[in-house]
Amino acid sequence: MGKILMKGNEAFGEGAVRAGCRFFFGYPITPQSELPHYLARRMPEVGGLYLQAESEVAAINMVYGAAAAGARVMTSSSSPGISLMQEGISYIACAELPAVVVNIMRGGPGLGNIAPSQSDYFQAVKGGGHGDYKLPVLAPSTVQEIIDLVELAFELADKYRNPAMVVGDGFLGQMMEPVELGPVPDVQLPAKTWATTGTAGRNTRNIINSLYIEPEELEKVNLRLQAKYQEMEITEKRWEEYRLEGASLVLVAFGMVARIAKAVVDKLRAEDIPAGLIRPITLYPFPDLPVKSAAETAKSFLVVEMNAGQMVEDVRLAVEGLRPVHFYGRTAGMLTTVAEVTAAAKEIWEVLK
Amino acid sequence: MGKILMKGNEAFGEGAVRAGCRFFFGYPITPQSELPHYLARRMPEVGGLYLQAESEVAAINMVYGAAAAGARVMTSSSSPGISLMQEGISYIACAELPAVVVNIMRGGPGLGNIAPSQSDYFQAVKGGGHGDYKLPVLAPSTVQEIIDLVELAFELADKYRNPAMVVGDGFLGQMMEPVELGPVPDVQLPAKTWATTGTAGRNTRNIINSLYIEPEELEKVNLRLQAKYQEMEITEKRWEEYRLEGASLVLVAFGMVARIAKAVVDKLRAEDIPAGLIRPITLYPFPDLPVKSAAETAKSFLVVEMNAGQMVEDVRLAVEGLRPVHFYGRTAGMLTTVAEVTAAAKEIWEVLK
Amino acid sequence: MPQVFFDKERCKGCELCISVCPKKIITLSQEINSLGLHPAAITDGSKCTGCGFCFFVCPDLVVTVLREEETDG
Amino acid sequence: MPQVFFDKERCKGCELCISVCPKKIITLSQEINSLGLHPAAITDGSKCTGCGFCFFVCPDLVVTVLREEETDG
Amino acid sequence: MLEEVLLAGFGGQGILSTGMVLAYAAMAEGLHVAWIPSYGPEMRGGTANCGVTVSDTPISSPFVAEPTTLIAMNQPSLEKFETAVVPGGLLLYNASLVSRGVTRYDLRTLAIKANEEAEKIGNVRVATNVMLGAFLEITGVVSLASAVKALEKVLPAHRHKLIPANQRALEAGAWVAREAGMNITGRTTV
Amino acid sequence: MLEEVLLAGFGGQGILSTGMVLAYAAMAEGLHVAWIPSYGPEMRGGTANCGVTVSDTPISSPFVAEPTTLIAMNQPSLEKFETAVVPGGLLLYNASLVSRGVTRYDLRTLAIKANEEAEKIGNVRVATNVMLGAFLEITGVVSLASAVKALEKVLPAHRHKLIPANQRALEAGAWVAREAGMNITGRTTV
Amino acid sequence: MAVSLKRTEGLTNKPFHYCPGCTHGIIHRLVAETLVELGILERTVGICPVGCAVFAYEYFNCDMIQAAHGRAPAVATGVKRTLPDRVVFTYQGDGDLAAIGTAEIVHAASRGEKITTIFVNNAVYGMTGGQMAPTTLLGQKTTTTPYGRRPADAGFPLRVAEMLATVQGCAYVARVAVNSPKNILRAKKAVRRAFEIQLEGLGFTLVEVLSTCPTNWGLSPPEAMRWLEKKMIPVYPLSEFKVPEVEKQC
Amino acid sequence: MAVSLKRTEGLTNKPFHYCPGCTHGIIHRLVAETLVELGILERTVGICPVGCAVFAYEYFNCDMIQAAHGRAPAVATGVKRTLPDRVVFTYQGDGDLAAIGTAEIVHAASRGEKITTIFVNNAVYGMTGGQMAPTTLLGQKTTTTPYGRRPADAGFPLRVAEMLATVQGCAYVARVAVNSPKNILRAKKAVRRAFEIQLEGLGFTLVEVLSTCPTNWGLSPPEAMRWLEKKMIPVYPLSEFKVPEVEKQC
Ligand SMILES: Cc1ncc(C[n+]2csc(CCOP(=O)(O)OP(=O)(O)O)c2C)c(N)n1
Ligand SMILES: Cc1ncc(C[n+]2csc(CCOP(=O)(O)OP(=O)(O)O)c2C)c(N)n1
Ligand code: SF4
Ligand code: SF4
Ligand code: SF4
Ligand code: SF4
Ligand code: SF4
Ligand code: SF4
Ligand SMILES: [Mg+2]
Ligand SMILES: [Mg+2]
Repeated sequence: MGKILMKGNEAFGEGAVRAGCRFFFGYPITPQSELPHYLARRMPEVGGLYLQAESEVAAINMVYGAAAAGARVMTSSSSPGISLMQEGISYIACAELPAVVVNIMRGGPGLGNIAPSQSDYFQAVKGGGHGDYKLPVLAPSTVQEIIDLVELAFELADKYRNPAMVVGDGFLGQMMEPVELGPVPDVQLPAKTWATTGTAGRNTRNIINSLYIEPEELEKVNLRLQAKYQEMEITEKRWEEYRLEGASLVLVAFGMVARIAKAVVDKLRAEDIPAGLIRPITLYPFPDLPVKSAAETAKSFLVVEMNAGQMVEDVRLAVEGLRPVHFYGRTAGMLTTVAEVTAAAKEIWEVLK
Repeated sequence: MGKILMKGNEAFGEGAVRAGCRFFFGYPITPQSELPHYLARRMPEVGGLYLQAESEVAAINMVYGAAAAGARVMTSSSSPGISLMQEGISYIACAELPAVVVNIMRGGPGLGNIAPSQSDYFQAVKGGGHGDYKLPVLAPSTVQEIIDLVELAFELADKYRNPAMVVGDGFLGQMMEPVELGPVPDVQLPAKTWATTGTAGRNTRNIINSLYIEPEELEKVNLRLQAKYQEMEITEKRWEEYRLEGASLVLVAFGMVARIAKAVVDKLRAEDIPAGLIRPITLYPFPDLPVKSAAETAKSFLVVEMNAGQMVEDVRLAVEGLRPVHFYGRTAGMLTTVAEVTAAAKEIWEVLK
Repeated sequence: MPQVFFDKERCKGCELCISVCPKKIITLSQEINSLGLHPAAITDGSKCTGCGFCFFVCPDLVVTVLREEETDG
Repeated sequence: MPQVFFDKERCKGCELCISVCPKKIITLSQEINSLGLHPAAITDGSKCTGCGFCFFVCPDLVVTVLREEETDG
Repeated sequence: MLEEVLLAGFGGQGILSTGMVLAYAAMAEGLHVAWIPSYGPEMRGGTANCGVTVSDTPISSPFVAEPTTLIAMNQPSLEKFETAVVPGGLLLYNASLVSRGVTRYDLRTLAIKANEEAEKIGNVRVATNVMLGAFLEITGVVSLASAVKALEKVLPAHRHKLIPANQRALEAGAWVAREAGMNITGRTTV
Repeated sequence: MLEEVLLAGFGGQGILSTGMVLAYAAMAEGLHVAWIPSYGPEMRGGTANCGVTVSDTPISSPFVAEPTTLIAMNQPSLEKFETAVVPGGLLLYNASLVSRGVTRYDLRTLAIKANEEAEKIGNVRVATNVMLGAFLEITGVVSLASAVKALEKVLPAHRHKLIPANQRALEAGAWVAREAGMNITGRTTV
Repeated sequence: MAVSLKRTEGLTNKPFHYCPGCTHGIIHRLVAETLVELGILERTVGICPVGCAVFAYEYFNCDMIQAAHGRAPAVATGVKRTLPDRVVFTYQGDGDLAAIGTAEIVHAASRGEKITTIFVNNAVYGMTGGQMAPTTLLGQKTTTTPYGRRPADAGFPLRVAEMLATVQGCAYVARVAVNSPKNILRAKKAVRRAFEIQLEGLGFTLVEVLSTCPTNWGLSPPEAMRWLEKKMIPVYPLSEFKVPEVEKQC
Repeated sequence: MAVSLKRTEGLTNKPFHYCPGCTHGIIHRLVAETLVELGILERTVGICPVGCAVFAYEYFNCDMIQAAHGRAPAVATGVKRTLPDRVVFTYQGDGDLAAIGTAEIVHAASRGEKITTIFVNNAVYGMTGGQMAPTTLLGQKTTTTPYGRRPADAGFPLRVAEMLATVQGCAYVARVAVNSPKNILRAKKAVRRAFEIQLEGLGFTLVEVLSTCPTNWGLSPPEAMRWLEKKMIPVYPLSEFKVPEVEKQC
């Protein structure tokens, strides 16, 4: 097919189709609407289902049902809608069902606005819902990467029998970039012997459940979940390093902001300031390894986010006081521009050098 | 009235009544049911309203409405129900309304069980809902302290025009202890000139809102919110120190677990192991000061929680790598007993000494 | 002749069967089952009409009734 | 005689008033208002019956109608 | 003084309210006290137990993980908690519903046919108070009179007519303990 | 080569799709490209603008905060974005809807009565493509032919009948730019 | 005597942000005029939804609260219970009320909350770009029913007034339309009746108003009015579905 | 020929955890027998609620899913859309379905989801300790209406069957009771009819079953049966409120 120009939101949809996802349940919300619009048209073309739920609460529980029945299934929303899904996500995590949730974050809190934002980082990685659970959280920064990471999200979800999340911001959803699309692959989904599909042909009943009334039982479940998360922390950390060689000032940024940060690094390097960038691709598990090893040689960190400072805590936890960790952020959809971030970086550099 | 024996859950209710709260909206859930039962009987006695909502989502939005109309208002629930309130809490924070939310945490994730737990720490302090907002989060550890902290929660809510949360676990809710209750005070609520009560007698319209479609506007709101949070971080950190003098091994624990930790400290001290305890009373703002100053003299920290390790991150952020921070926790309602924690502490001590 | 059996270990002694038996031939026995409850029992099986009322109302699957099918069933 | 006024700066040129005027005396003017739209205007005010239809359907509070009350109002 | 009492049995035996009687009585006598139930699944029935801590200094942990006294009202409770009692602690069990008996011989143990005692009084539901009476007689943690007064607080007004029966239960338990001798070190059945 | 073009105007002027025409054409010529709209409030109407980045190396930031070229389709857009253009950058504005003119004299500026040009072609909605034609003529970022081909991609099938009009708009813009001379350094009105 | 039809002081001077010909504006006027005519404007608190009417707090000339999507009836409950002598209304779209807010509206009705709900049914999600609403007609094309609404995938139009009329706490439920001067006058009467019944304390009141969305229907405003009449009214008949018992008897 | 009334293989051997005399057990039996009689047990997926029936996955002898409180119809939708040839049912209490789950049940009905809902109305929240449900009768004392349910605070009983019968996607809605052998037999017929209509693919089906909660009503099981008959049925009349069009005609 060659390259085509695609909107980020549509790429989330096409990525799902290419990952073999044939079931989508969602509820409209800006700035992710092109995603359901795309799938409402696209799913019937591939024999799949687009179903508009009566709410985000219903949508996430439809996802729970479809996942229980063995489907590769996705939902998507934006910040307030994702807040409404927290109980359901916690259930899916405890019942150990694979599913993918997309959050195209917008300005908050409250109704806020529809401008791009990254202010649901904590919600995504620390567990916005109740209980000790974690989701692999992936943060693409280009339209092409959306396609790739949506596919990865489905794989991780199946591998760990755990919901996975892909996050973007309104800009990533709205922008268009070329993507390389081959023919739609014929995805062979892994067999799901645990799915509730009716007992026919089986001599056991399958049960999907998150109730364990005896603490001893529920603790076992929690230990199993924690073991999974530890396994993820060993196996699944992903990040991109950009011009880190000899970097004294290390920027850390994810998603669209990482692209701004790259431009900043280029600008700084052009002025002979040895800057580099670590771009977490998985927000959970957080790639602390490159941060820790950068902390050994770099002099200072600058975390850039479109929020009031969230991932910066994970960076601080990784740096463990070894180096100063600075933060630059704008909230509410105000863009952190190349010029602003460059200025912030230079200020730090002035003190450092 | 002298001392009476009271259930923790009832103390939450009586504390609210004594704080001048006359409006309660809630939805039943174990293990906090005695709270609504108590208020269903008690509110009519003091001319107040107990209203059972159709869901937790409705309850938190009724709270939003009552707070907008100027009421001192409370809701309560337990973990899954609190997850459902996340959108509403984010709205209340953005609209800057005072209200109190009680979470009697139970074993999670999912439906989990009804056993006591502390596994909603992250949700409470990092923001389970979308956007950059914070709640003062108070964690009583005795029934008497419930009464006091519920009152404080209402004061903080009004002072900052911000929702406040009081958290406990199932045991705190179910246990009985003596409380000292004077006559019900005649609370004078602060005037709320911003409340939407009808324009009569005013020449401006009052509007309660969390929509700021222009990023510039919403950023202003966010900056105002962040300034409030900074003010809270300066003014509102509260904690208890127990036998910290000369403590080489510092335990950190909150709520009911802190009582176990106290017994552990006593046991260790009795065996000449210099242990002490920091008990955060405010979980947000987290009392990093005592942790930081303890980090200068203590050799090691042991954080004890009834979860898989949540507050430990805030302790680590405060300790900044200066000392090892250990964690001992049980999940799913499994009690961290005095014996277990003592054993864990001794193991650490063996290495330290 | 119809026959009726009670699985006493499942019985919770709720007395619903007693309240509907048209022949009043069910009582709670003095015995105690493993649930610590007095289970239902038949006093005079020969009076049983096989109407099945006890079966229908029993919430705990205690009762079995064997009977002949009605002629025009 | 009834009088009708259009606040042209509020008019969005939706033509709803035009579609209901029984006298067909409303059109969009050639003029452009500050919204960049052609506002509605009256062609022949003398024909206006003061029926108020234009007022009722206008979603943007553009229209004012002055009229005598009916005798048995 | 620190007494950590675990009362265990099944729902309907009045475990929780007997624990409260102890707690109220101790509070009335100026002691520190905490009462904590193990609350069960979101449904009726099943087991019931509660821990009561009584102390002359403030109570840190209110959890009764290693009781100084276990009052076991039936077989499963005895089996479940017997091993948790501190060495040298006190074990009172309801011999009416315990068939197999105890396995620990380092405890001061008293078996009381509490159901029978209660049925003598005319109400099997006061059995747990029989046990409490014995406990008070043996330990003297609070006076029997305080416990009797506490009944008023624990029983709702419309149940105050049951106070005499409960009082008799307390007294019967105390009598049994007295009869069995105060320094019980082995197994004794009355 | 790095061109960062900001197209700005109001909804209905075809700002977004003209930006897409540029993006598609550049992609077809093998260049790196990113198209990003400023998306407005959750409702109809209002302003519309989009940034198109075209580069021969991978694009890091796709945001056009400091455009190398501004195409301003009305007065408010000109006022809002004029100051953002990089020094020495290119400014094309729609003189049909701009009355006050420009305030920066360090830009290469071309004023085009795009609405009039478009009305000549018979469709005022092609005005923004007039501007694009001029832009392409001046900068040569991509060929006019590529832009014409891109129309097929951007316009939905049922609007392909509008391709000729849009093509004429592109050509008209190019002609205007040619007529105005390629190296425009001051203000020129055609 | 000279009377005039003119802008009501129940509305601020702020021009509506609605699309040209969108009948949200007409409905705003009817509500605002009623508040003024009943002399209750300054003791009214209005709740606006998430939907195209989200900015209604800028238009209604009284105290206003912006509620989370679908939760206006819960917010209104909080207000009315706190201030029982105030007049409280919610203004909600069909996505807001009939989809995400179904539980809240049913239970506000069932509790007999003494509030008035103005329910704007335009058969589509206006604000978010024309997606299917629960009220979308069969066959109707929207951005999420690109092939037309098909019952097999997307179910049937939900008749809210009929449904709520079965709920005991409901004192008044009517469906009106704003597609013609005549219907607009009738709509006004229903709105007024609803507020009067609120003032009488008889229970929950709701007026469902069939409204247009020319933008997302892809029609000119006058065409949209005709579409409403020809397509919507047959599916959503205009009627009073519930009136207080006393009135029924006379 | 000897026939017998005996335990159905539609249920496992696990004894129910329900209180003595709780009619949840009867309703379980009716559903399980129906699944066996229709020969669909091994292609059925059941969804249990949060409520006393939360453990129903231990009893129904088929694949089972435990759903979040109130969300069983959404979960069922996910299952049925994924596996359209399977039989899907939800089993829900009145807190679960008629309070927190109102939106989900209304919209499963409105979409005409081809599932069967068994709605157990016992006028109370059983599991959590006897709080008021939307279906609690006026005057009824519960742990959250200690002075009896008063409409002014707590609203009116919600009649779910009547309400859902107005919803187009609904193919079958009936209310039955399990307070006597006769009513139990009728209830069985309704349950069977509902599953048959699901198999025919005609739309959403729901059977509301009036059930007892002796524990929280504070009555002995036989008293509870009488209370159901005397107090509940007058408020919740037994009837078929909706049957498929075809049947109506003949
Ligand atoms: C929780 C949540 N979900 C979704 C949205 C997005 N959203 C905004 S308005 C709207 C629907 C508007 O439709 P309707 O209620 O019919 O009002 P209209 O615009 O048609 O008047 C939606 C889904 C949101 N803001 N919050
Ligand atoms: C989100 C959430 N809210 C509340 C609860 C607590 N809860 C458990 S069961 C139940 C109600 C049960 O009542 P009903 O549905 O009538 O079932 P019954 O027990 O009467 O059969 C509630 C409120 C919960 N588990 N999850
Ligand atoms: S079958 Fe009928 S007659 Fe026989 S025991 Fe049962 S209820 Fe009585
Ligand atoms: S109805 Fe069943 S459980 Fe109840 S007493 Fe009779 S046999 Fe026992
Ligand atoms: S009042 Fe009637 S006749 Fe006069 S302009 Fe308006 S619609 Fe036409
Ligand atoms: S109805 Fe109003 S807005 Fe529309 S054209 Fe007429 S005057 Fe203008
Ligand atoms: S989108 Fe539709 S409902 Fe919204 S303002 Fe425009 S026409 Fe009205
Ligand atoms: S609490 Fe009520 S509904 Fe629940 S099992 Fe007991 S009797 Fe049945
Ligand atoms: Mg709408
Ligand atoms: Mg119930």
